[in-house]
Amino acid sequence: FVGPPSLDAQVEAGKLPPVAERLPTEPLVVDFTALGRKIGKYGGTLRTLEPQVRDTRRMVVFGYSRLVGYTPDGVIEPDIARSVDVEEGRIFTLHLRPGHRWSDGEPFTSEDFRYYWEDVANDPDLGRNGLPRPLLVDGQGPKVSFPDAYTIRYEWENPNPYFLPALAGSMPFDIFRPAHYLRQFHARHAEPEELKRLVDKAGQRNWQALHYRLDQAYKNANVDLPTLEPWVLATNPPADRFVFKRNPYFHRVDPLGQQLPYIDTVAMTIASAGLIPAMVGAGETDLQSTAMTMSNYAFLKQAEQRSDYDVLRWKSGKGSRLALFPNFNAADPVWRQLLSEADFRRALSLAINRDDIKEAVYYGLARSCNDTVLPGSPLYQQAFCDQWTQYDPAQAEALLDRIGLTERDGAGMRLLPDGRPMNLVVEIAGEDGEQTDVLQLIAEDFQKIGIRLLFKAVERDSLQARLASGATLMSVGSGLENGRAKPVDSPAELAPTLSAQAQWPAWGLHYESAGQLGAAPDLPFAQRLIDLTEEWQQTLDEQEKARIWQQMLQIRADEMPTIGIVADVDQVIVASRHLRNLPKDGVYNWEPGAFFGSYRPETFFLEAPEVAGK
Amino acid sequence: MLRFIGYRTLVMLTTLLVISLLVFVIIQLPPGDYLTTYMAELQAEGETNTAEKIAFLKELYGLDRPLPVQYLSWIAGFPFGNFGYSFEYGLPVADVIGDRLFLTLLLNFATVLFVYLVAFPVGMFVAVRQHTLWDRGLTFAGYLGLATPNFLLALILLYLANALFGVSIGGLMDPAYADEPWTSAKIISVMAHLVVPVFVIGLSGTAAMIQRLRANLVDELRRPHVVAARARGLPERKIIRKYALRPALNPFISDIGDLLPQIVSGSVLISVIMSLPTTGPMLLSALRSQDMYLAGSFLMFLAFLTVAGMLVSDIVLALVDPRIRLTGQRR
Amino acid sequence: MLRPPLLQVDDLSVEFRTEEGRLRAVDHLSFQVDAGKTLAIIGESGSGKSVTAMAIMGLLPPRAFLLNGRARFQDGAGPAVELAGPEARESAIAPLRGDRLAMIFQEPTAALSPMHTLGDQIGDVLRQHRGLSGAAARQVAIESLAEVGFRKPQEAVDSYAFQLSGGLAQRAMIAIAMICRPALIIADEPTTALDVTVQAEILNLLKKLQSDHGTAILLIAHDLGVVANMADDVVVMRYGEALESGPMRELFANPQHPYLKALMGSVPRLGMPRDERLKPLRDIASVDVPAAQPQHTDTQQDLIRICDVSKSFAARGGMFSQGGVVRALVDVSLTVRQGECLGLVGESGSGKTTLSRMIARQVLPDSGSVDMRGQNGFDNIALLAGADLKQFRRRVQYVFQNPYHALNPRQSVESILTEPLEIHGIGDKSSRRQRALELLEMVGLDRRHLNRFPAGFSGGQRQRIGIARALALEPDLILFDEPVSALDVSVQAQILNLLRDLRAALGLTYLFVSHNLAVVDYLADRIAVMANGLLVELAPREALFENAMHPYTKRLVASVPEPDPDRAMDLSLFSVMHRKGSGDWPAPYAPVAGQSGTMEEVSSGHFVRIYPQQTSTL
Amino acid sequence: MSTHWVSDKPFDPERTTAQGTEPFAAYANASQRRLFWWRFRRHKLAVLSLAILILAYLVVVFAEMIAPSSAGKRDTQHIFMPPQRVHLMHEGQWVGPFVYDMQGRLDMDTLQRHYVADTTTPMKLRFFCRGEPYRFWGLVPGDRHLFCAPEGGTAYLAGTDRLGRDIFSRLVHGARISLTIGLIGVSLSLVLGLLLGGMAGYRGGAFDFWLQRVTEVLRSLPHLPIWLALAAALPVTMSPLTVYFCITAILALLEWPGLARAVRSKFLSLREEDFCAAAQMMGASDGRIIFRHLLPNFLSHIIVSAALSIPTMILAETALSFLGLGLRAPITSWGVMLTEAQNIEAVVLYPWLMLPMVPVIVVVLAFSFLGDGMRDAVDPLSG
Ligand SMILES: Nc1ncnc2c1ncn2[C@@H]1O[C@H](COP(=O)(O)OP(=O)(O)OP(=O)(O)O)[C@@H](O)[C@H]1O
Ligand SMILES: Nc1ncnc2c1ncn2[C@@H]1O[C@H](COP(=O)(O)OP(=O)(O)OP(=O)(O)O)[C@@H](O)[C@H]1O
Ligand SMILES: [Mg+2]
Ligand SMILES: [Mg+2]
Repeated sequence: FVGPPSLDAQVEAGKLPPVAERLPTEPLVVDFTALGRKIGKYGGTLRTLEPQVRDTRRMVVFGYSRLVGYTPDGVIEPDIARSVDVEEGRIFTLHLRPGHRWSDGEPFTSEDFRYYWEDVANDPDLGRNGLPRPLLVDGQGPKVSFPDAYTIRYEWENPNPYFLPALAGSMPFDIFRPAHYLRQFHARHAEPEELKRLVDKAGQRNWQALHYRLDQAYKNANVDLPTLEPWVLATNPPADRFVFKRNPYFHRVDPLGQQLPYIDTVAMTIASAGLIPAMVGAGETDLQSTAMTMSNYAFLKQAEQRSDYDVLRWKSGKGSRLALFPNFNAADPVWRQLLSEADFRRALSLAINRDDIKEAVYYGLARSCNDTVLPGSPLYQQAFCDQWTQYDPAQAEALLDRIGLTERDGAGMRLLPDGRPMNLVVEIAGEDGEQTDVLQLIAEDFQKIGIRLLFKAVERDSLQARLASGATLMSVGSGLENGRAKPVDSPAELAPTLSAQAQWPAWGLHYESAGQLGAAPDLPFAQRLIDLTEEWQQTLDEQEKARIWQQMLQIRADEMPTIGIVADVDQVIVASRHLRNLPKDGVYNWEPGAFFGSYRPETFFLEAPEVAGK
Repeated sequence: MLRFIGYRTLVMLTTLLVISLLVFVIIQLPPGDYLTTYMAELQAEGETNTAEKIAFLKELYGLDRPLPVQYLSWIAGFPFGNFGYSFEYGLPVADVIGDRLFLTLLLNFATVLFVYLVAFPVGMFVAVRQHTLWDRGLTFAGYLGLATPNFLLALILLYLANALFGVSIGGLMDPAYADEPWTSAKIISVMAHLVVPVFVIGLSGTAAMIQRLRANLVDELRRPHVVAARARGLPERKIIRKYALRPALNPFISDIGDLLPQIVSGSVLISVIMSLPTTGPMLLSALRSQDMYLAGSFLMFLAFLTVAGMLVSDIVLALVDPRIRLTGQRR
Repeated sequence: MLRPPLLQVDDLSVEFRTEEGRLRAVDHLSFQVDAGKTLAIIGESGSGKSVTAMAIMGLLPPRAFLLNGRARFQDGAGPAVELAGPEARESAIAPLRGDRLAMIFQEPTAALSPMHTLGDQIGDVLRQHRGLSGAAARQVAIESLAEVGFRKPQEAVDSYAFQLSGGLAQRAMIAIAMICRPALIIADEPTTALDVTVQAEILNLLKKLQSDHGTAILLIAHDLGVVANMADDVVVMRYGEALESGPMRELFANPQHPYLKALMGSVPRLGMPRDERLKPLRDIASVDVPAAQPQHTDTQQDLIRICDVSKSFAARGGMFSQGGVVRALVDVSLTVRQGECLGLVGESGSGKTTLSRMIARQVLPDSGSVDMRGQNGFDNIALLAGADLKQFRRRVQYVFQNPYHALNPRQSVESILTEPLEIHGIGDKSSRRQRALELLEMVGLDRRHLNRFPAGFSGGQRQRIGIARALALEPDLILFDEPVSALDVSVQAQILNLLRDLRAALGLTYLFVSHNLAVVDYLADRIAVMANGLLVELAPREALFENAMHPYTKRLVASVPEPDPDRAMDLSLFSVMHRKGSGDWPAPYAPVAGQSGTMEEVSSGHFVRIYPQQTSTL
Repeated sequence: MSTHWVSDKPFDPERTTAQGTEPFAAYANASQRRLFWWRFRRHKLAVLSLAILILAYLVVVFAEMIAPSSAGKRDTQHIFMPPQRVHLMHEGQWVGPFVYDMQGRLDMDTLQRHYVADTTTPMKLRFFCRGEPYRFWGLVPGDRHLFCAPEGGTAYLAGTDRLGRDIFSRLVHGARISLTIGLIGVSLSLVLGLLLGGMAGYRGGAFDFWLQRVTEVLRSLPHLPIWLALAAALPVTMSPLTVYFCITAILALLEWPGLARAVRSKFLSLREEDFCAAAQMMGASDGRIIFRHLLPNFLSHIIVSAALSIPTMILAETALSFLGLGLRAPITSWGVMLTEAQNIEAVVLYPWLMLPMVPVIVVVLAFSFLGDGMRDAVDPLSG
């Protein structure tokens, strides 16, 4: 095996063991031919820009080291785990890589899983909220055993189709913890006085708080927290520029046995979202995907030569670029009634001139479609796209009249059944020019059928809260997460299963909390979607799964719980011309895909690391 | 002297106390608290928010205590340099603000310096050359400064600075220097990056100050004691400098109190827009996420600057102007 | 004469070019000043005196232009320098200013920088002209301050202008002007802002310096008394033109031009016969009243009784210190009788304004009371409220010293005159307007002036508007707080005559405050003298002037400059060395600590404050 | 000098002034209003500013007629079109105001739109023509416009924006908001500042003490959190215009302390003036003294601070929209347009989007100079 030259000095100084000792006995050899990669060069700094300090978490997505992970084609493969044995879809045996080490050099073993299972998840103090959802099947947790230092076994009564996808999730679902590090903050393991000192020093109230704080791998805000990611945070937040240094113990190698990643350092500069396109245009980044939209394309393209980068367009993996989400749990009873009316939703959808929006906002580079799977998915049907989405204001008006919205005010606007003016307020998370533009066009369209649409930007987080409380009537956002879903992928997001879903937060919460919180769906189609999800969960037959998917998509196309507007709007990506191994075409998606994660950024390299980035 | 300062300090402390209460209340005004924000974030990450979890987090953040207790324990820490705890960063506020404060102060002092360095000579120049083309031109330019929308100007200047001089866009230094030790190259980079923000933030203040200095000086030049000084055969430069400018300075000194806080709060939004590593962006995000102690402490810092500025300007005014020092009268 | 004159002014004309048009402020003026002599330029306000002075100094304001003429300055020390005219060069004049050629201004406190100590300002001149600085300059400054009569020059050198009284500030100005022993001092109304005793002191000082250093003085004044005491030669100006000039004594003895004659006739003199009227330049055709008949009203009842009133003010301290207490009135008891004119005199700061404002209920006494006769006996005015107070406001009116400040510049004359009626709900709009017209006529103003604003009037006209306003409510008592001291003699005469006529016609009661004894003499029946907040003497006017008892009164009487060269004052009485404070008063007048003394009646109606215990010890 | 010399000029006792030229007499007899106008007229820039502002407010009044189209009218065929020039001469021939037709093409590689003028045929602008129907001030229907695009062509004199909306029309419509709402805010803060500052300055005592404390607190209280709190607190269903109206009102509530402070200190000195004492001695009430005697003497300061706060109000909008508090579409104002132009694309590719800066600057300058001129005219001393 070969290690990066940048670490040679430390190895020589004896601060680091030689590369062979740093790698697991059986490292993950990345399949360069399958991915179409070239052998790269070591070194250099990759610069990127992010709008918020909390975006350090993106490096955890970017690094995408999971027990198992998706390939760009959406197939789950082992990664940190050497292999995973699945029996009956309910017994999972994870095999670790012997010799695998945390970024601080400590061994990574089943003890780390045990620590999580016993000292965190099931600890009376730390685990008060109960087990995370993917570990629950019908409300039951697994039986966990640790046969040896490199083997862990999870066993459920019934199949758990969510377990592996969760482990492969873009957001890390860590069922292990760096036990050696966290132990010092755990009352059961630590010296009480020493622990008290640490708690006081951090200004925390008690040790649970301290442990909770320091144990947030996804937040990626604790420089001391050991990790298995390719790059390790080296800058203490808060800062405006975060440096991530290569993990000397990273477990992947290229076909030549060179330890990955190629790139030594990732430097993430925090800049305001409004300024990022300008900075990108000025060549202040090597790989950029955030805070850029199609509207920046022309400008970015224009500066391509000067700033020595390429502007790429990756396909989007989302079911819909923008969709309207009526809130079925709106607090206002009249509005709730109205929004529950399928014809009302259909009327709204028919009233939208999608082609106009496509031309006016997206340069025609989009597809008018409802929120459903994309043509790239085996489940795609044109009808899912087209049903109720043809521009037909006359029919929309007819539908509205039919459900009794015939009263109008002086200006010709329709009134609510109780006589109030019908002001449909759509809330936007954060200021977003694209969304406001689209809404403005929709407002014009709605005007024509006698509905006044108003929109207002609210903070993303408070929108979430407003949705949950039913204060929001309608929100706007992007559509299905996994637009390229295959039958084996979970269809749960089609049904009210998550409290984070904007159209039915209370129903989602009800499902999430197994009926404890929230409210049961009162619309039959929603309940039907839940039932179908559960059927999908039970079956191991792929044909059956596909059938269930189709059925659910059909229900959504007909009932319009979300009103999709346009789909297939490409993601603009700017990449330095020195950056190699980044595919020209790709799918830019959060789940599955982890944005660049499944494309293995550790294989990216800088052609001339010394000159690049200067 | 001491009595006066003592009295004023007392008044200042009371004012600050009132402001702290108001700030605390205002931060609480938007519905929800940091927990709402945080829960939403957790929810987005796929966690279920059970009642136990909410209770756990509430306890974690000390949000289970009644508001008055939260308030009192917050301000009780101030005399000891303990400004509470930032939820967002999981650190004591003092640690979070840390070196940002330095750059904030650097930016703001540079702006104040800019304002004074430009406003003074220009103001004097146009006052002496009243009603000339120079006067008209510079006055016009000053008004132009007042009328230009800051944000757009910032963007244009940033772009031009980059396109023409290769100054990297945004920030207060080239990103490469961010965590380097201070070297001359880094200092130069900081200077180059200061130009645009200082100009944008200071522009309207400068314009206003030129106008005022001009008006004051013109007034002062007409006063009998200036005529009398001429009759004594003193050279014109000395008359302007010693006999006219000095009394005309009063408004400037009383401005210190207003200028600094104005610039500081004016720089918040500009800082956000221009991505300056100052306290501005942090303040805004803290306010938005209701990270209340962090936001509150920032705001108290701003308020302190204002109040202290007013105190300092009063004292300086008295030190500089014997009329105030000796009779308590301003004119 | 072999020696050329020190200053020769030939055919000087100065014009102001303003947006409102051109104004010839000085029109073909010629005169000369001889070394060591005093030339006085006299004339009413606006006649161009100051502009002339500034033209000579080469410091004309920006909008003034020298049309023609020239001024040549030649002292023995150097070649002749053109100060004004085509050959004048700033580079040649500048070194002279402050050195050979100095100037003293009318408002001494305004002409000193408020931000710099006296020593600093004197030092600047020394550095500029003598190359002195530091300790040496300071020493010279201290000496010069001592020379002009500062008692503690060491301290004075570090004080600021605003800490000085008007008289001291003027001394400091003189010290700065004299520091380089100039050949010529231009003194632009150096004493107009000062009260009579201080005026006498300053005049004395100027005289003394002139004789010590042989300095020539170009004195600008409108007070003929001052001129009679100071000048060798006189130029009489009016609206830019010289109308008469010549040696002072000759001019005073034998005025030729009708203007000068008129001017002289308009000056009140001490001891004028009761029935002699002043002859203003333009008399006001005011209310047709029977020729002024002296109304002796001693027998009449009291209108106001002032009983033992005292008033202290907290002197304003600085930011860093607390001020002490100023006792503005100390146990003053006085009555004002129905129908009389009571004169109130005293130096600046003696409490006259405070007392008159107290009667107007603008200032409330700390102790004691002011009572006014009402329908049923006397009421303490401090306790009045509601309708009674309003009634009181109607009965007592006030006329201010400064006509420029007493009228709201943004109110038209009509509004000014009808406002009191409006406030008291008298009449309707048209009747009020009618009344305003009557009032205007009464004070001799044109009816057409009703819509004008105060800015459109001269000082004398404004004062008349102020008087008309005071008359609007047909009051019983009018309080005049130095109504004429801001006016030049010709206007003063108009006003004095007017007041006399009105009183006779309307049977008013006056309280007349002034520090000019001649003015008080012209109007008052009785005169009260105040010093340091104390009433020191009270007498019928003849008694007071013929037989002043109190040393303070005597000094006041002696300090009035008479416009008669033959009755020149003994200025040396007013030298610094002879300056008299209350401590220098002889017994039994000298105040005794812890005592307030008593007002003793020396003859019928003539009271004087003495300290009896002291008498007994003597 | 030793001779007694007497001028032969006569003594005219009625003469009251030195020799002067004619205008003097006119000035002496002119009414205050006339003097005001004369003095104002001298300030050339102020007169020009007045003219500009009158024009601007004419635009405000007749926005619908002056703008060739409504603010929201989109032309998807002409997105991001640069301003069209108005020509007068075609191939050396006088044609009258006309434009050339512009044809757009979207470069699918760069996603940039290129427009080329077809200079073969001049297309004459139409004046006082029938065009897009509107409701004048939302009431009276009409369809007459000052000018319209030529038949079958376009007339985007200031270009179009990303949705193909005519920037010129938007500017015209935006003026209506930008030039009115700020005014309301300014008046509100003026009234508050005058009232409270006046009371404090005139009355003094406890009221003054507490008012000073309140102003001190208000001045030191950072405004940012207040805006954010507001942004969250204002109900979403409120129409954007009402929201903005509330905002200006609150802006005014925060602005008044500055004026109040000035008013207070001025009143403190004014109340010592003799004419104020005179009014008191006449028995005038406090209200009368404040409104009849003190305020008019403070006019120049009021004018200037009003003139200076109007631009602040116009510009405040850009900052407020940043906080999510500005006006929102479909309302159009200059602030909204500037906010929309606040991106690098506008700066580099579509600079005409920044055109709203021009009216903002012009109006701000006009108000400033007008204020200057009025101050000089009101206060003869300061001139
Ligand atoms: N700066 C100026 N601008 C315009 N006119 C002026 C100016 N200064 C003086 N004048 C005018 O010039 C004339 C002469 O003024 P000047 O000050 O010389 O009078 P004066 O004799 O000194 O009067 P006073 O006794 O009131 O001081 C007056 O009519 C006055 O209005
Ligand atoms: N409002 C006040 N505050 C403080 N001190 C005052 C006030 N009014 C008067 N004084 C002081 O009281 C004393 C008497 O003042 P007053 O004005 O009555 O004198 P005056 O005889 O009218 O003097 P002048 O001739 O200068 O007008 C002075 O020392 C003055 O400084
Ligand atoms: Mg004069
Ligand atoms: Mg007085």
